[in-house]
Parts: sequence; structure tokens; C-alpha cells
Amino acid sequence: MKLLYFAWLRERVGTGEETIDLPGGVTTAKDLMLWLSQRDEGYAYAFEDPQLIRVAANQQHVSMEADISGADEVAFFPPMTGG
Amino acid sequence: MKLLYFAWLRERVGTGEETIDLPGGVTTAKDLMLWLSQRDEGYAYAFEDPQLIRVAANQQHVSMEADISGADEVAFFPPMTGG
Amino acid sequence: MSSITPKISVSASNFDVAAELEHLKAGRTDIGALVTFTGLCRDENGSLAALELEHYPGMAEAELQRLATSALERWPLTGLTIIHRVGRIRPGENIVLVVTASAHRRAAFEAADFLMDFLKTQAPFWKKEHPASGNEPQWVEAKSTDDTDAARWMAKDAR
Amino acid sequence: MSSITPKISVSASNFDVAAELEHLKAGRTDIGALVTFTGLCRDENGSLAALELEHYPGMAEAELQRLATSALERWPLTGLTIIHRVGRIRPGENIVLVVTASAHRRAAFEAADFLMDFLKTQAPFWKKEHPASGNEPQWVEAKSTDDTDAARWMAKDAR
Repeated sequence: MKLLYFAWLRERVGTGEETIDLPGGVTTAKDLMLWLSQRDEGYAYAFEDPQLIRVAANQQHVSMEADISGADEVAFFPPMTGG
Repeated sequence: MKLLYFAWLRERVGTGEETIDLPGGVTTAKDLMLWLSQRDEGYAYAFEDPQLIRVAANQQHVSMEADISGADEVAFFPPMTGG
Repeated sequence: MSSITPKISVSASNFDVAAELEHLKAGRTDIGALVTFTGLCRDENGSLAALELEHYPGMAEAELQRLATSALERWPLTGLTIIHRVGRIRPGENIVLVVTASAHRRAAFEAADFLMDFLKTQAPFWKKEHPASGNEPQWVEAKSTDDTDAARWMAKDAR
Repeated sequence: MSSITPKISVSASNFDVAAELEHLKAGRTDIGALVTFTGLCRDENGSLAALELEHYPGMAEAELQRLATSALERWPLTGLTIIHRVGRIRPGENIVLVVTASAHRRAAFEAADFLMDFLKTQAPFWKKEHPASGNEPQWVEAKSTDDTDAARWMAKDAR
């Protein structure tokens, strides 16, 4: 699965893109976020405030409860500030 | 007093502008309209539906009940259709 | 924001939207949002040769100025332009332009919307349609929806 | 009105408002109202050197397309353009353009307003401010008023 990070999430994680094998037991976006946040300090810092995390699966907004286990591409990012 | 007419009111009256001496007893815009509508068939036709008549005194919208006896310029016209 | 001088124009000439935007923006960095309304002469089925726009010279400019003043009192605008054409206007051509500038988009949107609603119902302009058939031209009738639109703002005031 | 193909663009290049309006209008007489929203890089007190706009390539375009589709389902639009710039943008420069065309002004105003509200809260773009002081750049925080603005349309749906 391809993972993407944007804005300050990208900066805290330390990379904009990586490929992972989804570990067993990770089904929802929230599961994935919790798993990622335990990887190292950078990830922990990136995901420290779950209220500020938005997620997209295959380039569409999904909720934290959505099943992302079948997605090719999952992206995490802060609330959007375009326009 | 200068009187102005616009759009189909101008066409029905037969002139866009005229100068009158305000007759005694004419105080409000409605008084003036009633007096004008008794002048001839064109005026009667122009003012036949009072609901469609708008009035301005000295280039500002006023109500039919407004005292226009002191105005230099009074204009009658249909509902506006600009924009 | 009473320091803003709105640009008001009533003219038979066409206007250049890009030039008007440039005029409003030039050399400034305090504008976050620009809303531009352009009203065009519409003819969906080829039945219209042209519109003829009559106006009340003097009062038309004065009324647009009064509407501009109301908008400037109501919203923190940083720029305002109102241009209305008169005379003969063909399908596809410009009739009216309203440009509102503000730090934030809500003020710019609302002010432009407000100005168009009141311009339609308060500014002394009248449209006559010249049919492509060559038949007698007809004065356009005022729409009750325009009064309803304008009344929205009174309801907001009363709240 | 699903026959309209909206123009969607995400690009580092500046856009030309006049050219976009011309593109939308060219050769047509069915447009009565054009509403143009231009979002500019604002810097009221000289403290900003530039904004840096990051986006999610692919999803940004897809999300603008989804917003355009929603607007076209909701209002009888006759034309629609959405352009969002990315990269480094200086004070006074363009950031975003939304143009809505319709026979009547209410649809054009509402659709442009709707699109900007959802573009702000749904389209994957992020702004970073580079201060003129040379200090560390800062990510712009999302405003709760933007969510409130977007929520207005849900309330209308529920009525």
C-alpha cells in the first residue's frame, strides 16, 4: 500500500511517500494511524492530535472508521487551507 | 416644476420632459399623478394602473404620499428593469 | 471603511472587465477576495435582435452611488466598482458590471449579491426588447422575483 | 445541465481572468450572468514574503471535479471554471479562480459561493506562510469559520 503525507504531517513524518505492507489487524484508517504513530517519534508527533488528521483512500475523503485495507493509496494530511 | 417621464410612461404621455406650474391643491406625488391623468387620453393611459407607477423627487425615490410641492424635478416611470 | 471611493459609471461604451479588475487591484496587497458580477444580454432562441437600455440621467448615477454607499456601510469592502451600460446592446454583450473587493470572501460575495438585487429594483434603467422578427419592440416587465430577492436583505436587517 | 464540461486546472502558472471569461462566453448568447471569484494572496502589514501552496496531485484535480459535479447537479449552470494555483505566490498575486455562468444571477452567485466554501474545506491544498522577516515559515491553520460557511449548504439541504 502506498502512503502519502502532506503539509506538516509530511514534515513531521519526514517523508512524503512510502510503501508499506499493511500489518494484520489493521482495517480502518484509525487502525493504520495508530499503528503508524507507534513507529517512531516523528510519526508519534505527526499523529499526536487525531482531531487534526484527515484521511483519503484512493484520492477520496474517507472517515477514520472507513475500511482502507483494500486501498492502493492512503493519504494523511491536516485540515485543508486552500482557496 | 420640471416633470420627466421614462420608458412606456414617456411613450404614452408623448414627451420625456415638460415644465408645469403646480396647480393649487396638488401637494403629494399622488395628487400630481391624478391631476396629470386628467389632462388628456395619453396621460390617462400612462397613469391607468397606479400600481405600476414609480416616482422620484429631485432624483430620489419617494412614495406616492410624499409632499413633492417643493421639488424642482419630479419623475414618473415604470418599475425598473436594469441590471 | 468609508475611505473607499467607489467607481460608478453609466455609459453607452462597453467595459473591459480585466481593466476594471486591474484598476481595483493595482499596487495593493490588502485584497483577499474579488467578486465580479457581469450581466450579459441573453438570447436563448435567436429571437432577440438587441436590447435598448433607457436610463434617467443624473438619477441613475446618484442611485448607484447611494447603493454603493449602503454596501460600504454594511460590509468592510476595500474596493467597489459599478458600471451600467445604456443604449443598444446586442445578445452576448455586456450590460452591467459589479466588482467588490474585500479582505475576506464572505463580505465580497454578499456585497456583490446585495448590489445586484438593489440595482435591479432601485436603479432607474429600463430595458426594451427589439425582436429579431422586426416586430414592434416591447418593454421588459419587472419580475416579482427581483423584489423578493431585494427583500431578503430587509429580512436580514430585521433579525 | 449535465452536458456542461467544467474546466478544472491546478497549475503553478498564473491565470488570466479575462481570457478565462472569454473562453467561457465565446460565441454564446445563453449566458445572462457570470460570477467570478478571484482569491488573492493578501498581506495587509508587509509581514508576508510569499505563500507556498502544497497540494495532493491527482486528488486535488479529482476533488475539484467532484465539487464541480455537485454544483452542476444543484444549479442550472451554463459554464463553470475552477483554477487553483500551487507553488510560491507573492502578495497581490492570484491564488484561485471560480467562474460560474448561468441564465440568471441567483444560480451563478450561489454556485460560486458554494464552490468556494467547499473548495476551502474539501480540496487538498495547504498554505505555508513565508514571513518577510526571514523567520521560520508557518503552516496556515484551518479556520472554523470555513467549516461554518460550508455547513450553511447542509442546512439548506435539510430544509
